[in-house]
Amino acid sequence: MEKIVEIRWHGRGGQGAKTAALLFADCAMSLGKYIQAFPEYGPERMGAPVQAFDRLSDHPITLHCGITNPQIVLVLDPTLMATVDVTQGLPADGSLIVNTSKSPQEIRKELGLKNAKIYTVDASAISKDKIGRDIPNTPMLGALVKVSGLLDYDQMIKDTEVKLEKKFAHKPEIVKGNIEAIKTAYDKVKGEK
Amino acid sequence: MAIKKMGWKELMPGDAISGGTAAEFETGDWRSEKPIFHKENCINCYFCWAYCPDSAILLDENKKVVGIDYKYCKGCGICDRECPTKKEKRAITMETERK
Amino acid sequence: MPGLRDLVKKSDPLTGGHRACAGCGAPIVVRQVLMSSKDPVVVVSATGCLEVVTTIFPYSAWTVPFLHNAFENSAATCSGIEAAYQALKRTGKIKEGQHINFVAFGGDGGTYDIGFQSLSGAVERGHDMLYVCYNNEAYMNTGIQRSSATPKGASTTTAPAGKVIPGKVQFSKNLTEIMVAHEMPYVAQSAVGFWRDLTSKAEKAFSIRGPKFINVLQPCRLGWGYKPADTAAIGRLAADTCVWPLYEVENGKYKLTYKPKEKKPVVEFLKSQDRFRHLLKPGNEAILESIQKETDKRWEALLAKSEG
Amino acid sequence: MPRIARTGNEAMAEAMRQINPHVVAAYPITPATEIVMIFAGFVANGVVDTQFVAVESEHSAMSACVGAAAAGCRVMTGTSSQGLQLMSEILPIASALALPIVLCEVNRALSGPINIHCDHSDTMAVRDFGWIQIFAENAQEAYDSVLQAVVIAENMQVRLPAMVTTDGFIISHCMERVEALEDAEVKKYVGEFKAVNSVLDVGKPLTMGCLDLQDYYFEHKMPIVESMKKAKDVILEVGLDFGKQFGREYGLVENYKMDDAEIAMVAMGSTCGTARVVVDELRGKGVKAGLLKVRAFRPFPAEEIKQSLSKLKSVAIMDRSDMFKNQGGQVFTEIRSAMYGGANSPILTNYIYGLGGREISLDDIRKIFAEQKKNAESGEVSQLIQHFGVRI
Repeated sequence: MEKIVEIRWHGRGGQGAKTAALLFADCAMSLGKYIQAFPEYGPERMGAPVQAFDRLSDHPITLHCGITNPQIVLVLDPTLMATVDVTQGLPADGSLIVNTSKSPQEIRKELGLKNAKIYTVDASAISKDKIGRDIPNTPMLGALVKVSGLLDYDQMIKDTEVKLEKKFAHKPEIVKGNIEAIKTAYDKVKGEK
Repeated sequence: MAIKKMGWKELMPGDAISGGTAAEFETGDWRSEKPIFHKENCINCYFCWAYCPDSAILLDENKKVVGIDYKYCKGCGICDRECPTKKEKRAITMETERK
Repeated sequence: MPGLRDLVKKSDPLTGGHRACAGCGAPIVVRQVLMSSKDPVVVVSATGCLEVVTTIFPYSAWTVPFLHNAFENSAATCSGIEAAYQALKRTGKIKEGQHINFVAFGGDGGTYDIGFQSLSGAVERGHDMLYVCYNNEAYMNTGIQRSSATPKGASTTTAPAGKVIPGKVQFSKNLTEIMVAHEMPYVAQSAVGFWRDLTSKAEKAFSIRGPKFINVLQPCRLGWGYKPADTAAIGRLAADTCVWPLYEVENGKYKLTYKPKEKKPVVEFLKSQDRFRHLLKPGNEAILESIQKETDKRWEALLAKSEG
Repeated sequence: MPRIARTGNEAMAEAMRQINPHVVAAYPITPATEIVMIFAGFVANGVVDTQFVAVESEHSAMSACVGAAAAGCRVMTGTSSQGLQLMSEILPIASALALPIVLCEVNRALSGPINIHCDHSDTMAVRDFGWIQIFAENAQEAYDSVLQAVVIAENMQVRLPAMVTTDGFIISHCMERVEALEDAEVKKYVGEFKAVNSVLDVGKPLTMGCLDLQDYYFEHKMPIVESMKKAKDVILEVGLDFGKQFGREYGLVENYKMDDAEIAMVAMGSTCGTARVVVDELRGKGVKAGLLKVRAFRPFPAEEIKQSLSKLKSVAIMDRSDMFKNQGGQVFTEIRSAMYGGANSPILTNYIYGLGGREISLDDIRKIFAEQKKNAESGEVSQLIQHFGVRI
């Protein structure tokens, strides 16, 4: 990885876009990357559209300006796409990953998007199935690792497991559910043929 | 009192000073009225001592009232006012300060 | 209960040589309160008369550790010292059992008004400290401006008795009751002129852990306008007319600590001081009546609580 | 050394945990709230010995800090913006009492209008109160500088309070890679607190905070003057020593590609990181560009700055706050004053930028450098002071 990879997460306040951005960066750092993760801050409360960002690089990152042209955009809540231009600043060779049961082709049609790569994964369904609740941000991490190829999958799983075990020491079922959700999303995320 | 003013290098660090240095400062010249202590009439009730704002009631080593500390006494007259002794046998009386 | 025979054996927390007015009540309050402590004391004072007259560099009248920070923060500053004491005790720098009493002084300006938030906060946090308000019912340090402790009708430089407005229009804020509402372990009111009352209350306060508050009426010969010799006597008159009842509230239980043999009319108190002189002129009967009425109301309410 | 992912706030709180101060008195305020929150968690979980005083205002926070520090304790707090202003009455009292309180400050715009985002107006407003001020560029520097601030402030030659600042949200809420020290290393590095005066010393009663009349106030201000002079050397020594011990060296300023530079930018805080990228770009194109980062704003490193800038042709001085005096911002004013009387002075221009968190992008910085290049070539000042990026 020569340069800096920039990522943008779209979600609604309370959905965990910030947490996902932090989790991903934390994991990337454990795997040797230089990272930045930061949310967009405003007076918004639960439910409002929010964004969070990641920067990853093999070299120290010094710049501290905002991210306007992310290579990867993740959408935690597909209903956002009706009101928020999630593709803003997305370059022609960028990637869009959407949490939805729909196919990438359907999303492309909905967005009227000419270029960029589109991927979909039903992270909410996976989350409900594996974790028991609709918290799509963890499975989306699996999809992101698959699509971006930025991190080594096995190492990423191992690292996340260690971190979750630390956080949920007395709730092993949560750790297991989350890891399975990440793995499932990794396997199931699909792009256009 | 002509005390030499300290230079800044002579000051204690941090705007601090040892406690109790005001004892060196005399406020006796504030008086226009002067309390006179009459030991023979004193019943050692300590009311004068309790109400003196200027810690100017002198006690001996046996903690008996022995007089007024004119170095500090500002002549407010509280000691006289609070002294419970009878009119004809006052332990403290006030008179005009003679300069 | 300490008698004066015991207190005279103690070392004096204040030396002479301070620059308070002749007949000032504040040093009387300080000496009586601090000498009631069995343990060492550390003192904080708000900016105000007391601090100004006792610490004119390089002359400090304090023979106990003393810190002045600013006007409105003596309670917060004292809570910082108390926190430091707890921290040093925890880390073994101060030995267990080496008790220190922390005392914050503030005038009515530094307590009722600008320092009220700091006081309320420190009390709510439960610091082990005694806060003593030496209440002379106006901002005396800056030249007798009204405070929320100033009684109705009193003439001050920011609520002067004029042709249209006869001095302060409002009754004083009942801070003691506000402190009671903090549900703190000990709240009391005392006055200069009652040495036994004040020293007993201070001694009791020092025996209790947690926040304590004593509101001491401190006649000010300059701001109130009377002969300096009368400082203690005027404090007693305030209690005898019930404009300033002496009582304590221990864990919510009210106790009257002084009941005048004969409740004197308020006008006796008012006519003893220049600040009320204008009220005694014809035409101000209604104000006098309203002051008497309010005094009676507060007194009756206090009696009811004390008996109940 | 543990490598951790931390936001600026988390990094500061982590440093505070490892320092394990005797007393922390603090009040929450965006964007510094997390520092207080995280630290309260350390207290609740018993991982620090600190007596935590959750006061009812910043005014009381600094008041309690002064009380605790006067009682001979190592004391810390954190705040931002309005909170720092509410403390401001007590800040010069802390320095006059020579209390080495360390404050974690998150730079945020001052009201009004109310705004929670970054600029330097809050920290600048309290610049003349006898506090050491260190601006951190990122989370790593925030962490390292908080540790160093304790050592600098408590140095017997200095004995002044110190604040370490990060840029609100940009650093305070940005998670980055931080190389932390081991707890034991920090404990050893900051050492035992040595009190000079203590109001808890009942055997040696001191009076602190006296009233000074015309005959002593001036004398009581001189120790601050002297301490600030010494603080310059101490900040340097501590920064060098930190580098020797832990591999990351710090100074009063940082010269980035300044040796042969012809044009440069002077900035503080997070903007420096963004400017580095542009300097690298320009260097790649053969433009002799550099960056001078001012790390310590108080004491002000006038000599060091003069030395760095005197050979240049044109310099952009970045101010993330305005003084509203029609003569530029604080950094500009200081540097212009520092350059006065020098044989060679470059063209100095002032950019007041980024107020209320207004973004400063790579393109913005490219544009500013382009203007410097033009100034350098023409030898003329295009615009002395500009409010950069503001809409008309």
